[in-house]
Amino acid sequence: MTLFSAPFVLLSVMLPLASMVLSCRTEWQRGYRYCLPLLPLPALLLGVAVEPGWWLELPGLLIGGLWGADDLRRAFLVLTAMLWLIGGVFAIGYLKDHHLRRFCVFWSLTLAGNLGLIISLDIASFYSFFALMTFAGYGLVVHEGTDEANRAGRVYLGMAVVGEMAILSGLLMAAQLAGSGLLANLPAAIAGADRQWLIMLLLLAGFGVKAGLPLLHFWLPLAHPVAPTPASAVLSGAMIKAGLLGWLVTLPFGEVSLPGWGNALVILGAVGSLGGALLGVRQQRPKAVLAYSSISQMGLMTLMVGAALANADYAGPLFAVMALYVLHHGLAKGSLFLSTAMALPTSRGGQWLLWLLIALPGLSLAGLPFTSGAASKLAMKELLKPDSFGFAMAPYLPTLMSAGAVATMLLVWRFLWVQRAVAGVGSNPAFMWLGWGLATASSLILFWWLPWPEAVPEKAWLSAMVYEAWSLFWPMLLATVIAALAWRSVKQR
Amino acid sequence: MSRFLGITVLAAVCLVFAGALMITVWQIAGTQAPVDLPGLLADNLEASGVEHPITAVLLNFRSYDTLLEIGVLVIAGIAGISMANTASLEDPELRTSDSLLYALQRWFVPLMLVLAGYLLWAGSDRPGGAFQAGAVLAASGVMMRLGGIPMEFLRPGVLLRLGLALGFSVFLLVAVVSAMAGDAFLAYPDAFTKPLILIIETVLTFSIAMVLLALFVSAPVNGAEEPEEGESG
Amino acid sequence: MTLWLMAGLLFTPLAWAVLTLMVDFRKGRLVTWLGMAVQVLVSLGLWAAVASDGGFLYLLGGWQAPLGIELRVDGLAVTFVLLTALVAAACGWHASIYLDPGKPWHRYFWPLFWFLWAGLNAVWLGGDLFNLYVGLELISLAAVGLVALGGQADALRAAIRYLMAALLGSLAYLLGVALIYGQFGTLSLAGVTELMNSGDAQSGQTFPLVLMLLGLALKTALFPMHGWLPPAHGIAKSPVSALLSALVVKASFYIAARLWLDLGGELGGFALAQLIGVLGSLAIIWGSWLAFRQTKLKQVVAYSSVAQIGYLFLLFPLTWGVTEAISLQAQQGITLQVISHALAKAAMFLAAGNLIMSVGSNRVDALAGVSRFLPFSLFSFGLAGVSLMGLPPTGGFAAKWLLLQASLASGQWWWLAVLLAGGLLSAAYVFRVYRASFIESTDTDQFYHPSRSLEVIPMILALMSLGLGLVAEPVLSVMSLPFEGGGQ
Amino acid sequence: MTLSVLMPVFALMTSLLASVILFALPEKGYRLRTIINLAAAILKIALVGVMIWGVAHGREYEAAFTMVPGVEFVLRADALSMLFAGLSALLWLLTTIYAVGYLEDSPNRSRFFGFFSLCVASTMGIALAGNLFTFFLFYEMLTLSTYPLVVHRGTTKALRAGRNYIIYTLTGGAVLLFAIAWLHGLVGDLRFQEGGYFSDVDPSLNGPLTIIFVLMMVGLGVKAALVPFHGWLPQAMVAPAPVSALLHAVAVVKAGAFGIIRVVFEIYGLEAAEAMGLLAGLSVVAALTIIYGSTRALYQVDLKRRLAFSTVSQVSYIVLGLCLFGPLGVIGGLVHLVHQGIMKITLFFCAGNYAETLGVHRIDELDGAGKRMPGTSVAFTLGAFGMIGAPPLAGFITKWTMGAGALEVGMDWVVAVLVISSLLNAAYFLPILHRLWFAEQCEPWPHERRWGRLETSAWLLWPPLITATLMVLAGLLANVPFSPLSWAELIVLREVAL
Amino acid sequence: MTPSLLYAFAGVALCGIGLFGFLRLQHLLRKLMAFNLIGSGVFLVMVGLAQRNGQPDPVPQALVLTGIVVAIAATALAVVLIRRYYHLSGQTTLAEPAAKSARPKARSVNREGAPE
Repeated sequence: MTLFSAPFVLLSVMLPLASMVLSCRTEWQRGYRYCLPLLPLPALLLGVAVEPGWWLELPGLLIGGLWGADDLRRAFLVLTAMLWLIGGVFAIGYLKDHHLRRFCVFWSLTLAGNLGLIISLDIASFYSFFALMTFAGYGLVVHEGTDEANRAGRVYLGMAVVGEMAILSGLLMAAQLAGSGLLANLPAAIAGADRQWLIMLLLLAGFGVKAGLPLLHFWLPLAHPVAPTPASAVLSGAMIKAGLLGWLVTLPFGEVSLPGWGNALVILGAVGSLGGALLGVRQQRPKAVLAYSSISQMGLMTLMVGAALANADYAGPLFAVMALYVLHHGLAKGSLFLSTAMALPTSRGGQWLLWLLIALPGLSLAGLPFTSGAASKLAMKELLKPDSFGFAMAPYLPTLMSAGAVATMLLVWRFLWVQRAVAGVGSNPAFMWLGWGLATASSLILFWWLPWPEAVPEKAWLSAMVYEAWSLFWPMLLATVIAALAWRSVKQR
Repeated sequence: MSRFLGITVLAAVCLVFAGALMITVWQIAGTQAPVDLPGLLADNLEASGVEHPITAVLLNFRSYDTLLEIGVLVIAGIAGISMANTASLEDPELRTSDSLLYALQRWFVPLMLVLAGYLLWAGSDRPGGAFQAGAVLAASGVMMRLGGIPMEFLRPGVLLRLGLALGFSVFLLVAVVSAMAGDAFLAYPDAFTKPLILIIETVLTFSIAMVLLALFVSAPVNGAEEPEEGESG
Repeated sequence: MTLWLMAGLLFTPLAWAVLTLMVDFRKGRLVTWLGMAVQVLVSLGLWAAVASDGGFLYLLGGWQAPLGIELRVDGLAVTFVLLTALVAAACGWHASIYLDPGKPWHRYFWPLFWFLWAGLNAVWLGGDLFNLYVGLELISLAAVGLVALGGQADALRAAIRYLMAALLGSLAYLLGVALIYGQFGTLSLAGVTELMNSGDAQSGQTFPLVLMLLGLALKTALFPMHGWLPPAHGIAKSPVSALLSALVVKASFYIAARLWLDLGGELGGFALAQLIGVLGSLAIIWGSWLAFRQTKLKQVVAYSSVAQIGYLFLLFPLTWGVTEAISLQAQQGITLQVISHALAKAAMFLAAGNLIMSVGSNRVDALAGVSRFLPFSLFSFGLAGVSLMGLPPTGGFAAKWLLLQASLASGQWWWLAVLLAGGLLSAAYVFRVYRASFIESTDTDQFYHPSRSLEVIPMILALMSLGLGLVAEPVLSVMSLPFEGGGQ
Repeated sequence: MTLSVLMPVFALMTSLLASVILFALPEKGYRLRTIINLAAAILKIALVGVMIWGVAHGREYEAAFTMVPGVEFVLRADALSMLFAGLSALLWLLTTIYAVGYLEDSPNRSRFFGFFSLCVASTMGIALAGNLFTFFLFYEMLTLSTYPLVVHRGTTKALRAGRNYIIYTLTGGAVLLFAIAWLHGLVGDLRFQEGGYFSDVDPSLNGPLTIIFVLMMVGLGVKAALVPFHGWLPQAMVAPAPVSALLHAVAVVKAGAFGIIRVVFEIYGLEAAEAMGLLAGLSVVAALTIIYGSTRALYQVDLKRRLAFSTVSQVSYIVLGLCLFGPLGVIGGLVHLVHQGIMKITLFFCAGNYAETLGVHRIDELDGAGKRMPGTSVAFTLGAFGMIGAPPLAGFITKWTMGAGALEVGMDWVVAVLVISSLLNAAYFLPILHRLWFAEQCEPWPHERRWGRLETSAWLLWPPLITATLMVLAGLLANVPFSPLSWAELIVLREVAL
Repeated sequence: MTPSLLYAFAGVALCGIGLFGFLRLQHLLRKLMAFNLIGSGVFLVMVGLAQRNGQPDPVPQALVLTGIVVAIAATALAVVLIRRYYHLSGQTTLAEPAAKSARPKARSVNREGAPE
């Protein structure tokens, strides 16, 4: 608790905002880029070092502010802060002088929004930060200023605004029922609402835009590839998770079992997970493939959300698993996105090493044993046993998860394939090496030392992985076979 | 056609007006006036200082009317001379060298002056008075003017203006002096009623004659023009 | 004390008329300033005396009413006397600077001016029907003389037209007086009223009243008998126009209103009252419309007078056959309208004179760009216009408000539409002038700048008109006397 | 006692006297004029501040005298009036600063500032008016004193706009006068009073009262730019930017809205108005206006015109809020009075800056202006987001409170209106922002002026920055005492008597 | 029907005729004569009506005297004005000359803006 104090909490959110002062004067702008990695540092410390359960009251803020973190939020906070930090490091090396100041400002703004929404416990702050992140994110998306970027930005913004409005209406209705401005009171209120379906629909759709829910995902494969690479990384790794967090903190988990909604979400998740992969493998650009991969991964998480919604009893543990999964996916996806910008070293050995390091987070996504992916997948499997859930789609969950793993693996192969086609050979700035290295390292190694959610089932992970290796491995193998066949057929043609 | 119609309508309007007036007069004539003003007048005639009731009304009971009336005359005079040619009275067209007129004038002017004096004097107890006298006086002036007698004093100047204002000023002074004495405006002190009225009558006669004459003489042949506002050159 | 004041009030204008007749314009100006100071002080004193002690009857020559002439010195009369003093003094002051002393005929301005003033006072105070006639003639002739003063053909045409209308009106009035005298045997208005109310006399005739009202309406330029007014007011010198519009037309209306209030209840009728009201309304609409159409600045203001006079005639329907309270309200409204219009219109004409003087043209179009040079006069013009529009907080608004209330309370709601429409229409012509002045034109840099005092005078008047709405209640409390039958 | 009488009078007089002095000043007295302007504005803020403090602590400020028989002139400071008075006093100062910079080197400044102060005096009078009559007095005064400002430029376009403005507003004023007079005739002189007068009115009066209400709404709706009486507002945008900023964004339209608030709350009483079914109609009109204004704004290419239509839409939020017949809705409406003012004035300041510094009037000329004028553009961005209702800016507080209010009373469709309006707002504001920040400048600015190091004159730059900051603070610190929201809550607690 | 009433009726007739003339006639001097005719009618009515008791009533007679003076003053003023008007414009009626409507415009255009 040493680090926890009101100024520090405020600092962790406000530092990015405060940093915008640097944009005021031309002389300071050069230094601004070097500050980027520092901005999420307090938040990272807050996430790592402070035990969850703290809260901070800000009565004057908006309509009464309350900030704090619980187990779930801590995981999100850690992920977000880390990812932005890594992105920041990478950005130092990546950025050209083109509209540098503007990029830094929007970076800071988006970062502030992203961090703030995680530690907000009241509706107004949460929504404020959410909106801040959304709108500022536009600046990152269209940064390059190409026609493609502008088009992507337009779609992004249009859908985001509609989503915001859906969220606003949903929150408004829920808050009205709850008679409170705190997020914590919403689930109960929604659970007992007359027009539960409308509120849920609005919230699901609203956050779904951000989370890339199927049919609401159109902006995602457009926006993620056109953004500068560090921005893509945080977009796909951290910001996309904000939608998920929105669901988790507003929907009536644990209050009431809603099998109907559960079924629907599971189906949606399945569609997302498989459909994303299906579309993803046809992409020509590595970042587009990764974007679809994100959709696919979010589909898996949607699936879990559906399960949690369907059965109130499992909501708690599922949350923890989801948090873990988020952590894992965020780091891995961040690393993958960053690697798209890396130029290959000239030496053959170095190339192989690099390819390996690029591939590893991808394989981790697919659940390679002894990776973060494996840990998350195992935890997930542990919970999603068909017999313990009492809703229609429950029996198909393991199958779907395996299918998801296959799909993921396919996407990873596809990514490597197209990445190989476009990757250039040359030298990278030191900060890019550092950023990418950090990302890969945290995805592969640091993950294990990060504070996991408390409710994740305790396990001897190493032995469990050995034990479960096959079950983790066969989808990957299957996917590899399919990929190889596909490759051959393409080659023959 | 429309002209004829217009006349018809106009005539009809006038007839209606006259008819209505007629009816009203007829109806009023049939009633008895509730206030007996002549009786009241007769009762107060003693105090008025003059014997003739009309003069009493004019110069005592309703002397304010008369004061203002003279004011009206003076205004007319002023307005008249404001249009006069300032340089000269010589207006050749108005001069006649008719010998008959000249002869008449020699006979009549003195006679008329005497008549005027008489009228003025008679005013106190029988029909007559300042206005009548002034009118006769003015008529004699007109005659002299037509006859070509110069009458320099009629040239717009301080003399003419003094003459115009004399009667009015005296009247006004009497009025205000009486007010100064603590009475109402125009209330003559009892002792001086008659002489005061006489004085007023006399100067009024003079002034009335002046005004009428001045109006006759003012020939609108003023060359200088004042342009309308905003259209100046 | 009041006797002295009265004597001073009656004496001063007449005496100064004579005095100024003796001297030329420049000296007359000095003399006049003194006279105006005296007259304003006397009027103020009299007003204060009446305000504190109440009204009284002043017996001229010491003779009582049927025989002699009584002056009715009540709250309303002294208020108007004071108003006259203020407006006339302002106009006189303005004229003393505005008029060109080099023109020989201007020496006659001062006597005529003072006679006009005397005539106005005579009318405000007059309680005798015939005396009022003489007073009216005094005013009319002096006014005609002022219009014609040094004028050329157009001015003379206007003056003659004015004179003819005034004379015909006076005669109609006189005929009515003759008939009244024939019936009642007295000329005192109070006496006639008393006789009529006591019921001793046979019921009176409506025709004399109609005749008198007709004559007075002609002199007041009620629609459709307004034809003489705009040329006369438009062509006269600005201070003269101001006097004519502000005060002269009010004199005949004042008599008409007094007649109506004293005799109208008995002799008038609903139809007559409504007819007059309708004519007044038409005057408002038509006059405003014509004012809007004029191309010359002073014609705009003159036609505006036609319209504003229309408001006054709403007094007739709003006081006939209604309760005391409503009648009082209407009377107060009309009184305020008279006062505020007098102040505003005088301000407007004087300001218009300044504007014309600066741009050297009488046309509205010529005002383009003047707002840069003459904001003061323009502002006065605008303020006066605000009062004419009846917008708060001006006296015009207070008047309109009272009239609105009266028409609502009396159930004659149709006047509401007239009042509101009239306000909008007057806005139309005022803003037309204003608009012209805002046009930025590049080539009009030749402006003659009138002296400061010329600009100050209309401003003072306009501000008074503006402030009247704020102090309407104390003013009305002083002048509410006559209508309650006081004075005896 | 005397102080409590004098305070509202002083508050009114500061700008009135300033206007008189300014008229009298010669055109060349540049420095003196600025000093007088600023001094008066600061003095006014101080006075209003004192009054706000006093009102918060339950003190009464009232000055009254009888004007016309039966009618009083009342100046009174209550919580509601302080809301408006505070807003206008604060914005007067900023706009004066801005105007000093904006009108540098332009002709007729004496006239401009004179009328400008007069306008503010009228606004203050409207805020402090204690009864309908007094309100009307200042309402019309506002109309008149604004006209010279609208036609200030003297161009044909300006004159036409001025004419339309005056036709609209004077006609509205006449209708309002008619209604007020009628009401006065029915029930006498009514002071504004909490809870209104007609909660237990004789049913036979319902008919006239309904008509009067409609008439009043028409009369006030003209200034509040309710559809279909909004026509003057976009045209009036030809006026100089400070005028558009303060008057059309704040004073004039707010005067109408404020009047509606007064009439509904303190003459009719919210409950009575609801019971007579008056609010339902009004809310529909307001909703239509919101949607219509936003839709029209979408199609404007002129920046100020777009902002004007946005104003049309936004002002109706206030009206809509109080139609919601519940504390939250009313709070939302009231707080928007202030919020919209701050936000819109920011936007207009910025539009003025673009016009003055770059000569840019059309939206498609704005490409890349963010780089050239970052400060202004930041302010503009904040203002735009505030308008959209993006949190945590002021506009969000409004929308949130109002939405909650609507749900509270079961008028869910209002939320739909809010959402649609926000979407439309986003649709017409976000493209501008895109142009500002992300589009590359392709052709030179139409008419650029340089001011050394700063992007524009400091007089022009600071006001929008300050208002933008205020707007952020108004949203961010909405729950702090004396924030607009808290004050609106105080008003509802004290005066609306719900 | 007393003889004095006859005067009154004669006055009524004069008023009617005079009014017709006043409204109908264009020539200013004739108009003025018509005015005087009305005036005389009015005076007759005044004197005639009041005399119905048999004995003459001096008050209206005095009034008429005053009235006559006023009428004379007015007439004289009118004549002076009319003469001068004739002198300046050559017209004897109030009708605006036909060319008049076009003239002021042209002239004001010429002289517009010239300082006084």
